[in-house]
Amino acid sequence: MHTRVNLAGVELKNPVMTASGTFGSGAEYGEYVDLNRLGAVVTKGVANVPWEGNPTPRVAEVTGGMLNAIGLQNPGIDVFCRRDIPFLRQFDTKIIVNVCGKTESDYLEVVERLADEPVDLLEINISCPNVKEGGIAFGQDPRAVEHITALVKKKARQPVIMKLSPNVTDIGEMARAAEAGGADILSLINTLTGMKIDIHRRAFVLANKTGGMSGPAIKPIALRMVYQAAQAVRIPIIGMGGIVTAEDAIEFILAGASAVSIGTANFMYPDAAVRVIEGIEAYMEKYGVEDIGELVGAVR
Amino acid sequence: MHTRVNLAGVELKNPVMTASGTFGSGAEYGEYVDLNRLGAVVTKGVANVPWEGNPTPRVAEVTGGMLNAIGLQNPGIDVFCRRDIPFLRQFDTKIIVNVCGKTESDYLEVVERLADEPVDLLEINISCPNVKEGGIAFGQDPRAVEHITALVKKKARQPVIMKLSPNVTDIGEMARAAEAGGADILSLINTLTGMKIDIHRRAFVLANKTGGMSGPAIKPIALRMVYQAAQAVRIPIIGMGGIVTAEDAIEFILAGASAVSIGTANFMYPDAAVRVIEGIEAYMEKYGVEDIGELVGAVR
Amino acid sequence: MKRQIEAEILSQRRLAPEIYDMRIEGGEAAKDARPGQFVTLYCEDGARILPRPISICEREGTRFRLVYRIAGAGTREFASYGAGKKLRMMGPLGNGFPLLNKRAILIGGGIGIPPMLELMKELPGEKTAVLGYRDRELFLRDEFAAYGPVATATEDGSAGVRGNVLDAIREQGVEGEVIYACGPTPMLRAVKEYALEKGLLCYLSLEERMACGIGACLACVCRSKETDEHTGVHNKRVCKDGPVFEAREVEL
Amino acid sequence: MKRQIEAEILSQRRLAPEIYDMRIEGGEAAKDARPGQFVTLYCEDGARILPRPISICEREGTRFRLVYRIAGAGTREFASYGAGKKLRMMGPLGNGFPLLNKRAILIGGGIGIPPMLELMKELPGEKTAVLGYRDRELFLRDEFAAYGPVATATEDGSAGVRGNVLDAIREQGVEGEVIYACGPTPMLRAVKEYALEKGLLCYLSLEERMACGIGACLACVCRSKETDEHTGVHNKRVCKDGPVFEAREVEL
Repeated sequence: MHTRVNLAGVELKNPVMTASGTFGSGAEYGEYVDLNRLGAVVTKGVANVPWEGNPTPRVAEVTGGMLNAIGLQNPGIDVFCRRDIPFLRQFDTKIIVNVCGKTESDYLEVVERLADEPVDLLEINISCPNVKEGGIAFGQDPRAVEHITALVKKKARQPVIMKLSPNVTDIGEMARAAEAGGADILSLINTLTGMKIDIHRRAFVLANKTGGMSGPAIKPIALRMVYQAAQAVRIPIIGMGGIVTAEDAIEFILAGASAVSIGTANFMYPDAAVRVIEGIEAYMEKYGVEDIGELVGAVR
Repeated sequence: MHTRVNLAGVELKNPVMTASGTFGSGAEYGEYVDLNRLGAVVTKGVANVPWEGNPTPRVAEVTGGMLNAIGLQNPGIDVFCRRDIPFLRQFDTKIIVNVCGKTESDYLEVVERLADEPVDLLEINISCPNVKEGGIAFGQDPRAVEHITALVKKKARQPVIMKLSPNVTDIGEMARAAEAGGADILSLINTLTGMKIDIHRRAFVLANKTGGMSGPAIKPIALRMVYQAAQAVRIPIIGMGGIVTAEDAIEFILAGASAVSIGTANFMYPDAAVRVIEGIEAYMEKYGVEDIGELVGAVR
Repeated sequence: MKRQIEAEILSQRRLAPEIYDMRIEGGEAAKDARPGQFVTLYCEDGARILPRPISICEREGTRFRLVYRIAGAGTREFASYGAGKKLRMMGPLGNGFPLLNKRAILIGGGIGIPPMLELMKELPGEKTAVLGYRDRELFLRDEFAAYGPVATATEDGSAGVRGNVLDAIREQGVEGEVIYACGPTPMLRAVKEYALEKGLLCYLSLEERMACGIGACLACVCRSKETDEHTGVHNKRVCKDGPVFEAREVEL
Repeated sequence: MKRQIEAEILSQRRLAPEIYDMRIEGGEAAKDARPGQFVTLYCEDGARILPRPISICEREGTRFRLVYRIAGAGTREFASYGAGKKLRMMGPLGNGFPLLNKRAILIGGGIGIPPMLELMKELPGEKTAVLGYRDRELFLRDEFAAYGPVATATEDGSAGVRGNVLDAIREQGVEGEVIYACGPTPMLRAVKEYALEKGLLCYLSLEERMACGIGACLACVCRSKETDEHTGVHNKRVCKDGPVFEAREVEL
């Protein structure tokens, strides 16, 4: 029995990784969970220069989930390369760097800067709903998706994951656009844009007015989109959106995801990713699944 | 202090109605709640002829919500006019008929059939995700939305509510399209398309594979869309999506809804709508709000 | 006007692995309960919004006895509560079994056994219970025996006849004029076939995923032979028109 | 390796309207707790997914005393539990107050009062507590008095000085070399201003909406005067770099 998965030539020991933005660069959660157990760590988005992010409050709880509008605060690629990559290199796990930008050249600058760094995969975040420029603007139009994908692919030395926004009419169309642009892998879903109002103060709860919704509440929507994307393209998919348990993760795998990311669940259980890995192994044992690949897309 | 609202010339005693499909035509819930208390009853969708709907299972629970794929089962407009309208006429509440169809002419046939019936408003369902033809196909393209709206408006004797789908990239664009087509009122959101998989049977939980997600889990998304739609158009909006309590309802009103619908919450508390009405009154009293109109769109 | 009540749990105990026996105060409405009806219980956990339909096993005065299986997180939540806890509840709901003065065979399979107990008590005529279990965890069997003969089948042969309820009927020569049955759909399908073959009147209690529980949402329909008067199509509502149907009315 | 534990509630009682006093077993990790740190408690209700940060009021051995206000459904859930109930918990988290051997003024406002109690116990030097309440519900005040003088302010004037904590300090001539404060942001802002004006060293415990509670998600940042070493921008993480900051470090 084995849980190895191959994503565009990169072999992960298991299909479980952390969703960008929920796990920093691993240093904080590394105190609570053995990073060597993870298939990969996906870092918080990093830009060419430091970003201050949005004013607070940046988070709010909602039924079965949360809203966030961090605004991609990050220390910039220099600090990231100096501090976070060496930190992650200490562990036997793959390194996936989430790349964000406000303009095309922002993205490309980070991608080029990472060319000679020992990172395994790049995840291009064209779907953050919480920044005014860039982010989601690149992710809601199929032509823009194909265009930015092609630009990134021209510069990237590592295989490229395009992270898709769920705030679209037709996720299959977006998936096909990324594939047409040359994406090696897709990841979805990013957060769904949501809002919360404080009726007593008569004001938005988040300083940014809207925020990205994540957590168990969005799982059915994420699962549907992963299924639709898997029907639309041939490249592998990293599924995410509300995964807390191994059962959740297996749903995504059966729907067509080759790997899964654990996001908001880290805030609920700091060892959520390891629990998911162990649960997947138990499921495979129970049902005599030799190779986790047998499960990918098995429900259609 | 008063809670009266005027929707396209129709005055409701309060802004609280029932969401289509969750309340039948009122007969069953009428055993649990005084229909005279409601601002309006919105009926389950009715087509020109009886529809059998989808195979079962038709519903599944998800975190903080549910999926349904009823498939607009309905007895057809003849039975509806003979049985349901006379039933509802017994009560001091407004009657809003939800109209569904597979083709343009299906919709128009129902609209024309209702022309001389004592119903107050028509709600045109162009956003049901659970039927193969019609439904959402009309609701995800702005040109189609404007076109069907204009066709319906030409035939309708009652003011027309266009019910919008949340499964779109830009809800503001859809709202403007309906307004351009002549809609008198908008209602949103219909359900978000979701999925659930049984990992032990390795099969979709719903016979229809996907279903429409509703309930508290979707409230933040619904609220954001109501806000965006309210910013985009001048016509009144009926807000819905996960409203359970008066606090929820007031959030929607503050975001720009002139009225609200109680849907899945009816399954949680059969008297949910009346609880919401009473809670809104208590809120208005507490904060000295004389006219509920003062609250509409007060947060922006 | 009917209403959702805050019902107090009077006692709860485990009857068998995953099978729980709850007594709950049903209020005035409980007095009208008929065998074969059900109640809906609501979770306290805000992540679980839909009511859980649970068949009525017995009713004494205003009190219900509910015997149910842990089938998921919701019923697991119910099983965690002891006396004094209050849960939102609606019911009795549904139509229930008709009480005919005929020689009756009462067939229960698995968690379809509990609702047959109240029926066993209330049926006026001669009656035999046929109970199908998975194994030797023969919950409630002795209680049926107080009201008439009981034939038992177990899947693993650890008690009674090895096999299903029809095997028990045939092997033990159980006879009657009317069948009442509740259990998994494959069992109901076989029972219906048996009844048609023998020319017996037959009432089946169906199960289907529900949302509202009162007939409004049209989630829990079954295929009906004739166009249904309410729905205008070949669908009947399990929660409202059922859960009990004359076998020939419905397609399984 | 640190971990989230299943912490058993040892006792719980209501101290004042909406103010609860919970003792909870913190395990080995609790032994390292410092005044001003906090724990995160997790709801059992699946609709509420985020941890609730709660300041440590006292710590004895491996046991925490948590005094908290019901601020929403999550803390209401906690308040409903009695002894024996287990809740998921992490902590102690955050940095805590530095224990300086200087004449200290400990300022607590409202639900910012509880964390000052452990500090009052542990500070080695001369110390005065200044506690600001809404009204005559003077929870914990008598317990502070065991460790030093206490000045009291109430908004409605029903006890001590009418007004806020600074009114009490001025009116009662409270003096010191260092200020430690926890309370609502307007209070902290005023305290910071007062400290700068008087040239006093000043440590403030900040509050901000959190998600992870351990410094990973960057939800609970505050504006820092200097570029923060970790974040690379003018933001510090309240949960990890704080909640206690030297007043001049942060913009309020």
